[in-house]
Amino acid sequence: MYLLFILLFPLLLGSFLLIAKPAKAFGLALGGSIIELIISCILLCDANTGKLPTEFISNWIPEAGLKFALFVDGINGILILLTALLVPFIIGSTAGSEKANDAKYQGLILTMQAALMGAFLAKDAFLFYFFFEASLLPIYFIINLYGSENRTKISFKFFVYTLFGSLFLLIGLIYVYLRTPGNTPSADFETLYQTASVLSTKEQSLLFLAFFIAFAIKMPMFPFHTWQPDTYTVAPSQGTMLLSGIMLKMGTYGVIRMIVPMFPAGIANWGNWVIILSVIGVLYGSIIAIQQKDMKRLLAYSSFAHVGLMSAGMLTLSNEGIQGALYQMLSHGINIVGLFFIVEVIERRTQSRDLDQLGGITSASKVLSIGFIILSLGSVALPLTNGFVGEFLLLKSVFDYQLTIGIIAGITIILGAVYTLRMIQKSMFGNASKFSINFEDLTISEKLVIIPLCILVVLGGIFPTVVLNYSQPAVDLLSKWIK
Amino acid sequence: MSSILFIPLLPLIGFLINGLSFPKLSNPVAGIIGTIPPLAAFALSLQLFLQFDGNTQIVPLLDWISVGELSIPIAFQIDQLSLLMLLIITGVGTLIHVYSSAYMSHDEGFGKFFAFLNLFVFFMLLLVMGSGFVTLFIGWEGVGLCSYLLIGFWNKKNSYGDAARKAFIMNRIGDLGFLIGIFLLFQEFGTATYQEVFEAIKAGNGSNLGLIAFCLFIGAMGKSAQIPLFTWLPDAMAGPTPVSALIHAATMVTAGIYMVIRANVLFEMSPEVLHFVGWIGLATALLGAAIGLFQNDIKKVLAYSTVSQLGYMFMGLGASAYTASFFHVMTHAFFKALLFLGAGSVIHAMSDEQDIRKMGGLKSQLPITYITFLLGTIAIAGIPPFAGFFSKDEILAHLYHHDIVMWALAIVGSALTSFYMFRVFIVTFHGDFRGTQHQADHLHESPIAMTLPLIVLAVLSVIGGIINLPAFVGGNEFLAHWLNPILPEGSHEALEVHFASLEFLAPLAAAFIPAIFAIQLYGSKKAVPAADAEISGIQKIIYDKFYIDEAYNFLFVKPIQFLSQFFYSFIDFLIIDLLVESTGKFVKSSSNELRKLQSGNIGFYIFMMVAAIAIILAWTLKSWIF
Amino acid sequence: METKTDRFMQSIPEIIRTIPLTHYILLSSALFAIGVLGVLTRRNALIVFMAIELMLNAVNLLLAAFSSYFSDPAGQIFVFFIMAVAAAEVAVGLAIIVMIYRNIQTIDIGLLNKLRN
Amino acid sequence: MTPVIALSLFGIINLFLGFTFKRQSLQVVTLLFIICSMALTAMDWNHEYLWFGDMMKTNNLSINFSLIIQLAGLLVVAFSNGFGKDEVYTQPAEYYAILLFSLVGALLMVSFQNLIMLFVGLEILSVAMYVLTGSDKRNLRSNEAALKYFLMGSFATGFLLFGIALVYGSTRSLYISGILYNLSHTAPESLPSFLYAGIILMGIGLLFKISAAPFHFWTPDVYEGAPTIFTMFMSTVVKTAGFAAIYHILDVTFGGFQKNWIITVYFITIITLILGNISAAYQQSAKRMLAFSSISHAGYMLLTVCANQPSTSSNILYYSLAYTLATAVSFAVLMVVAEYQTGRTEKPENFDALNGLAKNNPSLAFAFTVALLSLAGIPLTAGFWGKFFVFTDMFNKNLTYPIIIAVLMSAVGIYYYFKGIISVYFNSGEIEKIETSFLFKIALWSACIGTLVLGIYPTLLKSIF
Repeated sequence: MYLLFILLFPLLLGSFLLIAKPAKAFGLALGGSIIELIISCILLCDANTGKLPTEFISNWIPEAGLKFALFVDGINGILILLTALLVPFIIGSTAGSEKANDAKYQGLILTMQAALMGAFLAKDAFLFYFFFEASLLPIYFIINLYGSENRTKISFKFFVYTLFGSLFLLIGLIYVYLRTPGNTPSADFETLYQTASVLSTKEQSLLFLAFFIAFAIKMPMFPFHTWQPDTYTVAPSQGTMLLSGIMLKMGTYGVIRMIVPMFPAGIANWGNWVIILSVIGVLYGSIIAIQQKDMKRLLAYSSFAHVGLMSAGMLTLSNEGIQGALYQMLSHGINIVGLFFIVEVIERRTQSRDLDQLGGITSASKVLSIGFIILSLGSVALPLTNGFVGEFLLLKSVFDYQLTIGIIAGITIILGAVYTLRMIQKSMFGNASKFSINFEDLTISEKLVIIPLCILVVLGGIFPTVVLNYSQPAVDLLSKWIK
Repeated sequence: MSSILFIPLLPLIGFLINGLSFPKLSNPVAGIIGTIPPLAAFALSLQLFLQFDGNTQIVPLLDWISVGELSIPIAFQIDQLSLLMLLIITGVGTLIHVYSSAYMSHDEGFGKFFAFLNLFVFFMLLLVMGSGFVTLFIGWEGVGLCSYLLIGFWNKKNSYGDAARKAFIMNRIGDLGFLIGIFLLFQEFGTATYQEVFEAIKAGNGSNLGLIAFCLFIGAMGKSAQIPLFTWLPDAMAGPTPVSALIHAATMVTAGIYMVIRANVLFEMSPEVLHFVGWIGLATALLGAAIGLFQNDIKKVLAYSTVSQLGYMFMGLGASAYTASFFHVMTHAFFKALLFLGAGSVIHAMSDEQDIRKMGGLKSQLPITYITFLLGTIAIAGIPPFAGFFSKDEILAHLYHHDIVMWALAIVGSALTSFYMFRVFIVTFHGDFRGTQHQADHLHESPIAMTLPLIVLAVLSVIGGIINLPAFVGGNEFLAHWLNPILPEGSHEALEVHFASLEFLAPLAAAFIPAIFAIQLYGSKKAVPAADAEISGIQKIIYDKFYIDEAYNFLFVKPIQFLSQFFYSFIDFLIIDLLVESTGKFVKSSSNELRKLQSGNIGFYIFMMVAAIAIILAWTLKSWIF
Repeated sequence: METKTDRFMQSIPEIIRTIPLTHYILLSSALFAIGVLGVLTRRNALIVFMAIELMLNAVNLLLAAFSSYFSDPAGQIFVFFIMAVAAAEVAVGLAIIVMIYRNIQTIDIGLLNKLRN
Repeated sequence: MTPVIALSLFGIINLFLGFTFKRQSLQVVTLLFIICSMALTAMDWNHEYLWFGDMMKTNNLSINFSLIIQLAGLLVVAFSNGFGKDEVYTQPAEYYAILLFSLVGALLMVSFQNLIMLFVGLEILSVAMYVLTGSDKRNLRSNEAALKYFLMGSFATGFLLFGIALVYGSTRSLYISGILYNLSHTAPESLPSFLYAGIILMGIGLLFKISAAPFHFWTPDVYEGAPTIFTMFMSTVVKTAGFAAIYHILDVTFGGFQKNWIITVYFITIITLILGNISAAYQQSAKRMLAFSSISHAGYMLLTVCANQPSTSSNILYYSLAYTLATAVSFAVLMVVAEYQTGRTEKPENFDALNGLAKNNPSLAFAFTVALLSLAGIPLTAGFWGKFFVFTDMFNKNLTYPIIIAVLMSAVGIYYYFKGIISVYFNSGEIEKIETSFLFKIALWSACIGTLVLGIYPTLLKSIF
C-alpha cells in the first residue's frame, strides 16, 4: 500500500492546491513533501529488508493486457529517493519569494512530483510511458506561467520536441509488446525482456534506435540538446530544478530499465556510435560552458555534459558503468539543484545572473560562498564529494570499454574545473560590482536549503557504499539479461 | 592503533572548529586552535617513529567503494617512508603555523587562513598515509583544492584568483594522467593497494608497466611542477608567504617525489620511464635556475629555485638514487621553508614590498632574519658542511656514475643556483637602503613568533646533513639503512669517493666560485639589478620567463575559447537549432500553401472530387481496362 | 413464326431481356456521366439541380434493369425510395436557393466564395 | 427498433409542443426525450433480432453506436440552451424536432441490414443537416455553407446510389446477408468486373460523409459557415454514423475483397492525415482549425478500418466516443466565447478571441484545455488511448508507412492544438466572466470528466465495446 500512497499522495495534495487554492499553500506543500520523503524512506528500507511488499499489481486494461503495476527494486529505489529528497528542497527554495504562497505553483510542483514518482514506480512499460508523457504537462505549465521572456515559444519547442521523441518510444513499445509469446500480450518489464531477447538483431537495432531517440531527447544527448539551454534559462528556477534534478533522470532511467536489458544486440552494433556521441556531448557541453555569461545557461551546459558521461557509462553495459550512472544520477541531482538554488538566491538579490555584472559576494555572505564552493566541488567531482564516486566509476567503465574514448572522456574533469572555477571566481571573488554591492546575507530558510545539501554532498562522497550496496542486486539481475 | 587514526583526524577537527566559528573566534584563540593539531600530530608521529619496529602496519578505515568485484578501501599504511614524510609535514607544518600566527595577525581572514592550513595538513597526511593509490589520489586532489583556496586567499584582487585557478587546473591536468594510471592499474591487477600491486609486479605479471609508470609520472609532473606543467608554481606566489613556504616548498610539491619513491618497484621495472624522469628533472632544473637568475621579486626567485631543486630530486630518481633524492627532499624542506619564511619576514618588515631592487641594507635592522637567511643561502648553494651540500652532492655523485652528460649539466645548474641565491641575499641585505622613507621608519625585526621558527629551521638546515652522512666522511648513513627495506635491493651500495677526484671537487667549485662572483658583483661594486625598462636582449627573454606563459595561452587557452564561441554560436545555434526550427517553419509554410487549396469556389471542389473519383476508378478497374 | 400475341404474351421482363444487360449499364453510365458533367460545367444552381436529378434517374434506370433481369422486385422498390428521397431533397435544395436569391439576388454558384482558405 | 419509433414520435410531439412551451422548457423536454430513447436502446442489450422486414438488425455493436450517437445528441441539445434569445431562431421547436429526426437517420445508418436502409438513413441525416446548416437565414455565410453542403452532398449520394446499383447488379441482392451469400458462393472470376467499381463508388459516397481527404473540401467551409451548435452536431453524430456505415460495408460485407479496395482506402487515409493536419497548422480561426482536426481524426479512424482487425469495431467505438466528447466540449466553449465576443472583436471565432480566457472563467479554460489535449492525444485523456488502440491495430497488420505518417502528423497536431491552449492560458486578453446556463455547465463538466476518466481508466467502456 505504501507504493500506492507515495504515488497518489502528491497527486491528491497537488490537485487540491490547484483547485482549492488555499491561503497557506507553502506550509501545506512543504509539509506534504516532507511526509512524502518520510514514507518513501520507510518504504525503501522496509522493502529492502522484505518487511513490506515490493509490488502492487491491479488490472488496468485487461483487453490490452496492461496492468497498473508498481514496484520497487534496487534501480528505481534510488530515483524514488532522489525525487522524494529533492522536492522538499525545491519547495523550500520558494520560501521568501512571492511564489511561496502561490497555491497554483506549489500545486503544479506536487503534481509534477506525482508524475515523476509514477514513471519511476511503474512496472508496466505503458504505465511508464503514460507518466513519461504526463509529466510534460505540469512542467509545461510551470514554465509557461512563471517563466521569463519569450517562454511560450521556448516551452512549446521543448514540449513538442520531447513529445515527438516519446512517440517513437510508443511505437517501439507497441512493437515489442505485440510480440509477447502466448495469447494475451503484456507489457510487464520481465515479459518485455523475454520477448525482446528472442527478436532478430536487425529488429533489435531498429528498436534500439526508436527507444534511444526518445531517451536521447529527454536526457538530452548531443545532437538533440538544443531545447535544453533555452528551456533551463527561461524556466523559473524551481522549474529548472525539477527539469535538471529529476526529469532528465527519466531519460537515463529509461535507458537502464529498457534499452540495456532489452536490446543487447542493438547495443552491440549501435552502442559504439552512441558512446562516441555522448562523449562528444561531454566535451561539447563543457567547452561551451567555458564561455557562457549567464550562470543558468552555464549550469545547463554543465548538466548536459554530466548526462553525456552518464549515458556513455551506461552503454558500456559493465557493472561499474550502470552502478556509476545510478549513483551519478543521485549526486548530480543533489548538486545541480543546489547550484540552481544558489543562482536563484543571487538573482533574487542582484536581479542579474550575468557573470560580468557580479562579484565579491563572498564578503557579503559566508554561508552562500562556502555552500557554492562545496556544491561546485561536488559537480567537479573532487574526491570525498558525491560527484567523484559516480564520475570515477563512469570514467573507469568507459576506460575499460576503450582506452582512447576513456581518455577523451577524462578531459571532462579538466574542463569541468575550468568553467566551474571561472563561475565561482567571477561571481564570488573579486570586488563587488554595482549589482552586488549591498548583498544582504542569507535568510534562515535559504540556509536551511543550502546547508543540508552541502552535508549530503560530503556524506555522499564518504559513504557511497550505502547506496551502491542497495542497487547492487538489481543491477546483477539486469546484467543477467545482457549476457 | 588508534593513535594512527588520530594523526589525520586532529587537523580535520582543527579545520572544522576554525572553519565553522571563523568570524566569531578572536585571533589568538584561533591561532592556538590552528597550531595545536599539527603539533599534536608531530608528537604522535614522533612517538610512532621511535616505537617503529620495522614491519609495516595497515589500519583499514572504511570500505569506500565496492561495486561488483571492484572494491576500493580507504586504509592507512605506516612504514619507513610514510613515517619520515609524517615527520616532515607535521614538523615543518607546526613551525609554519607558529610563524603565520604572527605573520597573518593583522589579516581579517585570520581564522579562515588557519582553517585552510589545517585542511591542507589533513589532506597531506591522507596523501602520505594512504595504503593505496586511490587514497593517495584523494589526498592528491585534496591538497590541490587547498592550494587553490590558499593561493586565492586574498580574493579581493582578481589576479590572485586567476593564479589560484591556474594552479588548480594545471594540477587537474596532472591528476587526469594519474587517474588514467589508476584505471590501468585496476585493469592490470584489479586492485590499487600498494602491497598487492607490488607483490604482483615482483611476481612478474602485469604487462604494460611502462605505460602505468608514465601516466603516474604525468600526475607527479602536474603536482611537483615539472617542465610542461610548472608555470603555476611561480604564479602561486600570489598567496601569503607561509602558504608558499608550507605548500609550495616543503610538502605539496614533494608529493610527486614521494609517489615515485613509493612506487619504486613499478618504476624500476620500466627503465625508459626512469630515463625520461631523469631528463625531465634535468631540463626543469636548468630552466628554473636560468629564469631565477634575473627575477627581481624575492618570492619569484625562491619559487624558481624550488622548481629547479625539484628538478634535482627527479634527476636523483632518474638515476634510481631514491635515498639521495629523499634526503634532498628533507633538507630542501628545511632550507627552502627557512628562505621563504625569511623572505616573509623581510616582506613583513618592508610593509609588503617584494621587489628586491627597492630593498637593500637590511642587515642592520633585521639581524636574525639576516643570519638565518644567510645560513639558508649557504645551505641551498651546497657549500659544505651544510645540509644542502650532502644531499645535493649525493645526487650528483650518483649522477656521475649514472650519466656523465647529465652530471655536467647538473653542475652548471648548481652553479646558477648558488649565483642567484647569493645575488638575492646580497641585494636584499647588503648595500644601501633603496626603499621609501615610509618603509624605512617602519623597518623592524619580526616578532619572536616569526624569528623562532627561522632559528629552528636554520639549525636544521645546518645540521640536516647528519641524517645521511656518507660513509667516506665517517657517517652512518642512517637514512639509507632506514629506507632500505622498502627500496629495491642493490640500490644502496656505499659510494667510495676520494677527496682528490673531479667527482668531489667540481660540485665544491660550482658552489664557491659563483658565490664569490655574486658577492663581488653585487656586494662590493653595489651593482643593482636594472629597472624593468632597460632590460634588453637575452636578459629580457629570460626575465620574461622565455614567454612560456604566453605560449601556453596561445596554444591552449585561446583555441578553447575560440572553439567554445564557435560551438555555441555556429553549431549549436546555426546547425542543430536551425534544423529543428526549420522543420517547424516548413510545416507552417506548407500549411499556408495547402490552405490556399480551399479556394471557396464550389465548382473547384466538385472538379477535384470528380478528378479523384476518376483516378480511383481507373486504378481499380485497371485489370479490366488494360 | 412468333405471333403478335406471342410477343404480347411474353411478360414484360422477357421483352426487356431481349436487350443484353450491358446495353442498360452503358446507357445508365452515359446518363450518369452527362449528369456529372452537367454539375461540373453549369454555374446556375437550378441547372446543377437538374443535373443531379439526372444522375439519380440514371441510377433508377440501372436498378430497374437489374431488378427485371433478376426478376427480383427489391431493385424496383429501391427505385421508389430513391424517387421519394430525391423529391424531399429537391424541396430542401430549392428552399436554400430561394434563401440565397433573397440575400444576393443571384443563384450563380461561382459567386459564393466568402468561406475560403 | 423501439428507439427509432420513439424518437420519431418525440420529434412530432416536439413540433406540437412548440406552440405552448417556451425555449428553455423545450430544451429540457427534448433532453428527456433523448434520455428516454437511450434507455430504450440500452434495454435491448445482449440480445439480437432483425426487424422491419429483416432490413434492420440490433446487436451489441449497433446498440453501442446508437448510444454514442444519442449521447452526442444529448450534449448538443444541452449546449444549445434553447437556441439563444435573439429572434433569428424564431422556432426552437423545429430545430429540436429536426435534431431528433436526424438522430433517427443516424440510428438507421448504424443498424442497417439492407442497402436501402443505408441510403434512407443517410438521406434523412443529410437532408436534416442541410436544413440545419442553412438555419441562420440572415447570415449569408450559413446560406453559402448550406448550398455547398447540399450540392456536394447530393452529388456524393448520386455516387453512392450508383455504387449500390452496381453491387446489386453483380450480387443480385440488396441484403447484406444475401450479398455475402452470393459472393461466397460464386467463383471470384465469374463475378462481373463492375462489382469492384460498385464497391469503390459506395466507399466514395460514404468517405465523402466522413470527410476523408479528396472529398473533404466541403468540410471546412460548411463547418465554419454553419452555426457552431450544428457544426458540433455534424462533426460528432454524422462522423460516428458515417464510420459505423463504412465499417459495416467495407470491413464486414466486403472484407473478403480487401485486396481490391485496400490500396485505395490506404492511399486516401494517408492523404487525409497529411492534408487534415498540415492545413490545420496555419489556421487563424479556431473553428476552421477544429474542422481540419475533424478531417485528421477521420484519417486516424480510417487507419483501423484499413487494419480490419477483430478489435477494429471496438476501437472505432472508443475513438469516436473520445472524439465526440472532446469536440463537443471544444465547440461548446468556442460557441460561448464567440457569442460573448461577437460585439467586441471583428473575428469572434479566431484564436485571439480566446486570449486570456483562463483569468476570469477558469472552468471553461480548463475544459477547453482537456478537450484539446484529448484531441492531441496526450496521456491522461481519452484521446491518447484512442490513438494507442489505433496504433496497436496497425501494428498487428504491420502497416509500417502509415504508422510513421500517423506519428509525424500527430506531432504536427500537437502544434495547432497547443495554439488553443496557449491563447487560453498564456496570452493576455480581457474576457469577463461568461454566464452559462446550468445545463450547459453540467454537460461541459460531465464531458470533460468523462474524457479524463476514460483517459485514466479506459477499461470502463472498452470492456463493453
